[in-house]
Amino acid sequence: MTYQRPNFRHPNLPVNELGYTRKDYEGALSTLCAGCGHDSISAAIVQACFEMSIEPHKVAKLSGIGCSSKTPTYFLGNSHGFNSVHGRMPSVATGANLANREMIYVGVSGDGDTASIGMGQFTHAVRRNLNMMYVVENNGCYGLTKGQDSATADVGSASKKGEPNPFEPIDLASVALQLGATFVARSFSGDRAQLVPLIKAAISHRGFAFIDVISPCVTFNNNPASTKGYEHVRDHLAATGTVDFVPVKQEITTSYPEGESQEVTLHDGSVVHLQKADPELDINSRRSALRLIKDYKAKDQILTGLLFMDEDSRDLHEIIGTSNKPLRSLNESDLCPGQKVLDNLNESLR
Amino acid sequence: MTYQRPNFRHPNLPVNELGYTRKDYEGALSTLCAGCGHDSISAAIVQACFEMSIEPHKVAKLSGIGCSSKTPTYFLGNSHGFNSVHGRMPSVATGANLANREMIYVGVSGDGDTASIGMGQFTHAVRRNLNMMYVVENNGCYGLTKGQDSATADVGSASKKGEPNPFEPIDLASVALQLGATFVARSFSGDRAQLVPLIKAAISHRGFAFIDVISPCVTFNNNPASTKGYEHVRDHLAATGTVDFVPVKQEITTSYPEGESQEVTLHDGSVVHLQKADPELDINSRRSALRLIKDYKAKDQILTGLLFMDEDSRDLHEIIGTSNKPLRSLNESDLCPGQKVLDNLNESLR
Amino acid sequence: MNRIQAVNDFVIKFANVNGTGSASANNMFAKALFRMGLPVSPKNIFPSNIQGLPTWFEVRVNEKGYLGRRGGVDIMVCVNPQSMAKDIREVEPGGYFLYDSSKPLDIRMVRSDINMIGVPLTDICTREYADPRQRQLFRNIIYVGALAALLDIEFDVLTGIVSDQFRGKEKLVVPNVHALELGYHYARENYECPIGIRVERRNEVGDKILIDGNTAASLGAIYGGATVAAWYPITPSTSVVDGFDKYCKRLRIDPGSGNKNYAIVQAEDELAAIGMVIGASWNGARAFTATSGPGISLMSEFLGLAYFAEIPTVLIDVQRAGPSTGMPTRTQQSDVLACAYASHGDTKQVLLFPSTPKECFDMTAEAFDLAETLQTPIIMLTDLDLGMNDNMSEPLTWEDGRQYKRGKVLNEEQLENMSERFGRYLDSDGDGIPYRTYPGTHPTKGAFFTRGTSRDEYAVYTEDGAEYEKNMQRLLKKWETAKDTVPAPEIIGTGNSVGVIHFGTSADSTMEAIDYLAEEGIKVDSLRLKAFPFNKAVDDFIASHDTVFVIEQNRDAQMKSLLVNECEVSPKDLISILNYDGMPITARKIHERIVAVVRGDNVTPLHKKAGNKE
Amino acid sequence: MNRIQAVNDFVIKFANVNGTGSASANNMFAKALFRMGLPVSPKNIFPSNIQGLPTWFEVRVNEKGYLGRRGGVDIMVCVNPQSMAKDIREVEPGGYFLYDSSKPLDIRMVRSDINMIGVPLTDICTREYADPRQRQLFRNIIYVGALAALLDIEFDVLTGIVSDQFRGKEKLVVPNVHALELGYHYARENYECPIGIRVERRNEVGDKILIDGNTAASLGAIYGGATVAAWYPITPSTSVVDGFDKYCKRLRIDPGSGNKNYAIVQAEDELAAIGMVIGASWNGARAFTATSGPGISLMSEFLGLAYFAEIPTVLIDVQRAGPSTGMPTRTQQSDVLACAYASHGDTKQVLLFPSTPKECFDMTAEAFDLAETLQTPIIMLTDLDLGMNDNMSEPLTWEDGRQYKRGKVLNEEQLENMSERFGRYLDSDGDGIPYRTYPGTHPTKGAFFTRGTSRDEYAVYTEDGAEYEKNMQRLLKKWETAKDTVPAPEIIGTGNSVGVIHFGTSADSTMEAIDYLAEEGIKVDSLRLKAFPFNKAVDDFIASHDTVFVIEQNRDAQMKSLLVNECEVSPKDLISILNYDGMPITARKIHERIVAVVRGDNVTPLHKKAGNKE
Ligand SMILES: Cc1ncc(C[n+]2csc(CCOP(=O)(O)OP(=O)(O)O)c2C)c(N)n1
Ligand SMILES: Cc1ncc(C[n+]2csc(CCOP(=O)(O)OP(=O)(O)O)c2C)c(N)n1
Ligand code: SF4
Ligand code: SF4
Ligand SMILES: [Mg+2]
Ligand SMILES: [Mg+2]
Repeated sequence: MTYQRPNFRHPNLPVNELGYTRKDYEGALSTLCAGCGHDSISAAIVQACFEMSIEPHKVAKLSGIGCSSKTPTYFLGNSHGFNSVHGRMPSVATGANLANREMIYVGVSGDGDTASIGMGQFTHAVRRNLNMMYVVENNGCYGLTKGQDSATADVGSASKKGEPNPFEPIDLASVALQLGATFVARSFSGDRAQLVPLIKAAISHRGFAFIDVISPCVTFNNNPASTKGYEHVRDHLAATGTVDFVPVKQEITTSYPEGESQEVTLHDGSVVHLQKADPELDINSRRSALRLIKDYKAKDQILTGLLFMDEDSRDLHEIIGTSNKPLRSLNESDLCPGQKVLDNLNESLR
Repeated sequence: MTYQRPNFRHPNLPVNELGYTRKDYEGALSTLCAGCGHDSISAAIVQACFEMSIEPHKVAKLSGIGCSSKTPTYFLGNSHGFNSVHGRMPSVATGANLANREMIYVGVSGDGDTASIGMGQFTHAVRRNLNMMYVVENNGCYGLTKGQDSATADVGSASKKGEPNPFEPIDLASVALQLGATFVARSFSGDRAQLVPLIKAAISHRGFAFIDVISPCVTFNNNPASTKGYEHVRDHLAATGTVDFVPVKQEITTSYPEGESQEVTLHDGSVVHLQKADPELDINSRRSALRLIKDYKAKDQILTGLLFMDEDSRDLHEIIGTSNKPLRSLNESDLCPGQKVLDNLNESLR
Repeated sequence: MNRIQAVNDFVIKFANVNGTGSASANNMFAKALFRMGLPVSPKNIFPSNIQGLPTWFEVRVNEKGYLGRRGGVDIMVCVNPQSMAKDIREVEPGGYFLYDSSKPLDIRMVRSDINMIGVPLTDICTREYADPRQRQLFRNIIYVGALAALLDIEFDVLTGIVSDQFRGKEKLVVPNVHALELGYHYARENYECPIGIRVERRNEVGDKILIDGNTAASLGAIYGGATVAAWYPITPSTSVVDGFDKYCKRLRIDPGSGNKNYAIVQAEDELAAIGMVIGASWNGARAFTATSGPGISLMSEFLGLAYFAEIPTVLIDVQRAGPSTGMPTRTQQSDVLACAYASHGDTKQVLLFPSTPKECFDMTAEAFDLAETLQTPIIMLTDLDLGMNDNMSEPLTWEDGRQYKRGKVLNEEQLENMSERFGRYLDSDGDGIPYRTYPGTHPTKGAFFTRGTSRDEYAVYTEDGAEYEKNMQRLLKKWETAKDTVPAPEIIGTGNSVGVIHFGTSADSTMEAIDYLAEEGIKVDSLRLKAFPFNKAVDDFIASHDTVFVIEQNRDAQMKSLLVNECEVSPKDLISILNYDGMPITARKIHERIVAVVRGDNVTPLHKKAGNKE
Repeated sequence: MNRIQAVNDFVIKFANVNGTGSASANNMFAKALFRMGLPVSPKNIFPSNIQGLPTWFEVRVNEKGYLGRRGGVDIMVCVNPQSMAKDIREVEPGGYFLYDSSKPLDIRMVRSDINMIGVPLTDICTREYADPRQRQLFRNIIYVGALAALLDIEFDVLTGIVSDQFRGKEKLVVPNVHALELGYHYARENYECPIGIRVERRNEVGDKILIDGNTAASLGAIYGGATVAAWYPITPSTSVVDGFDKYCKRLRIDPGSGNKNYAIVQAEDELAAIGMVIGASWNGARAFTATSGPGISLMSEFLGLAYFAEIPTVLIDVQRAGPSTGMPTRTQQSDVLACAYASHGDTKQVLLFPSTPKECFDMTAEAFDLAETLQTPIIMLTDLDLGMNDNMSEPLTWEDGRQYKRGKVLNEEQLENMSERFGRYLDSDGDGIPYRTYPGTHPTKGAFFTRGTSRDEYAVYTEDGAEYEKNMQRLLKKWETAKDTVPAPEIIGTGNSVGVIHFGTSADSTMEAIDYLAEEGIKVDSLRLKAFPFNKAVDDFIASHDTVFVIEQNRDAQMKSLLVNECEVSPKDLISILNYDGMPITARKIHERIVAVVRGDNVTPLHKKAGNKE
């Protein structure tokens, strides 16, 4: 919970090409847990939009339901936002995009929101190559409903309740690649140096740009076996049967050069091995991406960075040949054929 | 429509180990279009069950909605069947299977039923490795609602309305492989020699056994460009604006040896290139299957046969550790802990 | 033997096998009578499969203009051996049975009280055509030719229809006319023509047109300015979007670029379809979807969102017989409750009930105005009978220059000039309808967050019970506003003690029944509901009649429930007339029930009556 | 200054930050009073987030046993600076405000009409504990200790609770007791103890237990023989399946093999969850799911299938404030209509309404009997207030030897001995309930095809309207049978002219209001609905009272709609008392409204009244 954000604003704050400061890209105060990875991603989106000098109101923010899906309230306060229903953001984004092809669509979802209830819609948004950035804030669990395993949770990983997850995870990046996504990337919430440029690239991409961001849930993704210092509190809560204590955590950040790998220790003491890019990767080859993801996974590592991009991507509007003018801007004279046409039609129906 | 089936039964009909004839595995008369690929698949299921000497009543047949989903009525008349709702058969099958792990579960679905409305449930049935055979009768269109493109329709292929489909197809076999399916095969409805053994293997497999069967819709998957002899009728119907004429077709069959490829001409004159197995394929390697599917696709060919199998597959029951006895057979004494336990519980709540 | 004698007043039914091309021939028959100035109401009774099962086509011809289903068959044209036994039984005594006499009729089927007319269709075709597909196709045309002779249909009218239909494919005209002649001549040569039943030219159709409701609705969407259609195929709604597609291709392609001034997306399911509509509407486009019962159930969560977040949403529900998959190719009016109270929590949805294709057109166009005015979903409830059958209808009209009512939307300038803080859910005008803004309108003003969760008047998330309650009350106020915004009911007659309330496709049969009742001295006023919520006229109508019937095509008297609930009428003051076997309701049924009640006959209550104090 | 004086009759509220471990401390407080023989009703008022937002815990203590929400706060324990200003305002004049006095209170917040009690919680913790997490955790225990002194709570009772809670983790007992002592001593040393409000041991709880409704329901599922639970997480229903999981692990593991005599599947969404339940039930297992509003909307298509295909289905709906995502952590009874008529087409669903945890237990177990007896979905409608809060309840009981009622299922032997053809949908017994068979029962007899489409009595697909209608009528007959199969309402009092109908969590406040009314000379009979469809007792109750109130926690008077619809009562004969701000209804509200009506005060109609003839 970061409800106390300093209100101090330096008179010489840096401005971007449009004359906006970074602050103009911020949103309401976050109500997420202190240290939640999702807040770091919001900050990266703010940073990217600021640096790209995007007019904030030209962005539409869409999400489903979940802690992750709450975040659009916490960035780009001058953009319209739509917190829809659980797992169905892709369809709402599709409609919004059809109405006005000229805006930028930023979709934020969670692993529960996308890989479980939203799997069908996600699949088909990919297939239609909807022009949007689709960020999954992937924490392997259902944060908002208190920590159940999600479909991206690693097999054997333990939830707050302490039970190992018995199912194989769905790797959303691989699924997206398999389904023909035209832009696929993976990153880590704490690695702003990597995340910001990826977001910029995703926003610039014409078509469906998918970023799977590993974003630790500081509250529920604790592996009991590894939480040494936390023992007393945990014991206490376990004994009273009331899981209502969330120790305040720091945001986890990391920064390391391309081509190298990095160990990141999460709040619960567990470790993720990240690998930034790989010289072998051909980002124009779907297969190369799919293969390397698997290779790293076999080594218990996670390959991050831009994994695949199709530069010739044609988005849904191009595929179905809609007007270049936003559909919503068409008026009566564009749309309504008038009585004369009806007269002919009536005649043909007699 | 094959409503006139000869009722003649030879006294010396061959019987299987259980003493059943093939006829004992048949179902009600089909109401599908004459020559529909789906009927050939039903026949293959009948054949496989007969040859395997399965007790018909030990099979439960499940489906969604569509021409394909109607077919369980047309085979195994002594089995219970469940024609559920569109796209949601996997969940019904999951529940049925949980209730009684001792039966054989045969799921039949269509490409619309699975790859569109059912994509989410399909994905998760795969992930849970539900012990069932799941057959998609894949015709690239929505037969029952009169021929709309499905999500497996090839890009550029034309539906009855004559418009080319603008979207990339979803390759269900690749998706299943990607998601970790433990048995994946592909075949052609008319190739009974290949299909029957695949069905047998699928039924024998412990876990989710997926067979994607190319099954031409004789009525709606006609490519106008290639229907020479059909011209007059088509013109006629086009002119009257009423698409209600379905010429009676013959079932398409094919038979060719392993390792070879075969051209099959469909009713509309279009051609599918099938390749039966490939010596390079390592059926224990998911990657190998994924790679070869893509390679053949690049050559505009379709690789058929068993594509992947995990022999050590553990099904949902094993994964979650349920009782070996069917859950439905447990009774009061197995299930109900009685008042004494409640007394203790009440005491702990004071 | 009795021979039914009738001029311009009969029911003819065609029994075919589906997939054999009969629909176009049967349509040609109906159209011919229509062009002879005779009111017709063709109804397709088809199976839920594609080929090889029995399918029927029933045409009522009635020069008085009674177009509801009548019941009974005077002439049966049966070319389906599968259903023949059953079809023969359906013919009224003294009626006529036309069949393919190439093979002799099974002796067990012959009925002595009807007139058998054999035409050796197969033989004629085998003789005339080599191609088996042509044989099948022209068989249908041949019996139409025979009917022309038997019923005195003007042959010119038929050839006129052929040349209209095959415009651009003229080479097909001659063979079709030839097939008509084959039948015509065979009948002339072998039977005394016309038979007892025949047609005569009249001038009873005026400038009316023959069109199905779904096509009319699709044109309504085009005229109403819809640019986004998202849908998932389902019988009997599919032809709404098919029609939209077809006419958009003609009317909405930008001539310069060839680009489309519309977008149609076949969604992956109904949840996605309505999600797309909501997204597009939120972003300022006019969008709609069409579905049927199962789709309504699947859309229910999103309908709740649209109600609560106040997003214009246009949904056309072409009803079929439920529950569940039910009878997908049969008609019913049974989604009334599911639509009116769609979704969990306290929700109420605005409904429209068209009765004719013209109303399908008008109401679809109006639905967009209403949705944007009221900022809420508008569900138009039509049904298979209206949607998929050609219905005689007033011609479609559009007042040129008519502006769309886009509702309370603040544009960039208005926002710029606004000094107070923009409040998305503020009831500034006291009608419960707040102001909205489209995304991207203004760089710093008017942006808000849309959500399905509780929020204050400024669209800020809140869990404050008082704010929540205030908002829920405003939504009720909007509901009151809606009562006078939606189309008013159509009331015919006044001052009588018996009133009848009906809606949608019960209209024709109801009006016919009322005529019969009048002939018998029972005067009945009628009110046709056009929308929900009901406005005061409905309350007044109920209050001013001693006996009020509610006619509907479902089992559970769903519209009566709405009336009782929302008008605060006692259920005992409304007598239901229900029909739910999947076929359209008949005037006979309505007539019988009203007579029984009004004449004081024993009224069997629909449900076990509860002990009650009144 | 006035100081509220009260013994065993007050409301205390705790204002905390969520995620700081306050719930366990607050629960300890409530439990201590309970163990002193005092009726308590703790209520958790929490935000829809995980950490850092204001959260409240309200406990009503009332030795007369009034356990509904009272409204107003006598003692506020506020350790949340964020909400402090608002919290202070809520205290009744003369009430008490306990706060962390480590920092001086903002002068603007001080109220002169209430009693401020500062305890330097932070200072004490900083002094006592090094680990910041311990500081936070024990802060809560310390204020409980202080309250012990201020309210005269028996300290032994508190230490008893501590040792019970930390059984097996004894090392934690001492530090917790120490923390209690820190608070206790601080209060003793700095304030005159007890304050005006205090507690005294009584014997008013008998053998009652403190348990939340969801846990009780989960035990009901275990005792009722459920073997399959499929669900998707959603507040406030999650703890039903959590409880099932927890107790199954204790009670349902096969001791020999370690295998589970149950299966729990976290589905991918609610559609899948109910699909799994339907599949499992079809295949002969007892299965259930639990959800809340949005899940009901999503399950609607499947509920229609289960109704029409007649598949036993048990669904627990723990209601929260709708529509849409609404207020997910607030209570309401607003899914009544959505559940009763779930799905398109003519559908009606059987509902159960528990009022206490004991009833959650009993009705969940009974739901399986009912579902299998009636072969239809049974939806138990509870709510957040009952489901997630500890409620005082009769102890849970189970008659050993009780057999499950598995309904009409033919086994292998019965099939073997059957000479006639098995007809899945034959109404052999005249009660509308047909016989079913489990898959795999018999090699050649009893197999049938289950479908959501129309079929004849032998489960063979048909599009025959008469067959369809017959089946729909049989379903209505089954509905009549259900009326006398489901639990009868509970009626208290008779012969008075005023009656009150209520259900679920309105019970406590209703009974309390009735007591107050009685004191004022207004005698009221009450009827508590336990199930839908209603049986004759409900009709009779309405008929035998001049004025009937219907109390419910939603905006649209949904239960009244059901009563009006199904009992054929006039809506004007039922007066609604509604509460829908997300907080449980209070006795005050009910009392006020009844007094107003009965005393003839101006009754403001809920909705704009329609002109009407009565
Ligand atoms: C239809 C529906 N079902 C269930 C829920 C409850 N729910 C809210 S958020 C959530 C899961 C969120 O998980 P995820 O998308 O991973 O987001 P996170 O909180 O982990 O960021 C669920 C199940 C809901 N709001 N709507
Ligand atoms: C919820 C719902 N939506 C739509 C339909 C209409 N519908 C019936 S079958 C079908 C598509 C069938 O396509 P597929 O699964 O490929 O089967 P096929 O007929 O091609 O074998 C559709 C959309 C339905 N029955 N239910
Ligand atoms: S519960 Fe987890 S995902 Fe949700 S806000 Fe807290 S840390 Fe983030
Ligand atoms: S429409 Fe196509 S899929 Fe359906 S039965 Fe006919 S041929 Fe088969
Ligand atoms: Mg998550
Ligand atoms: Mg298909």
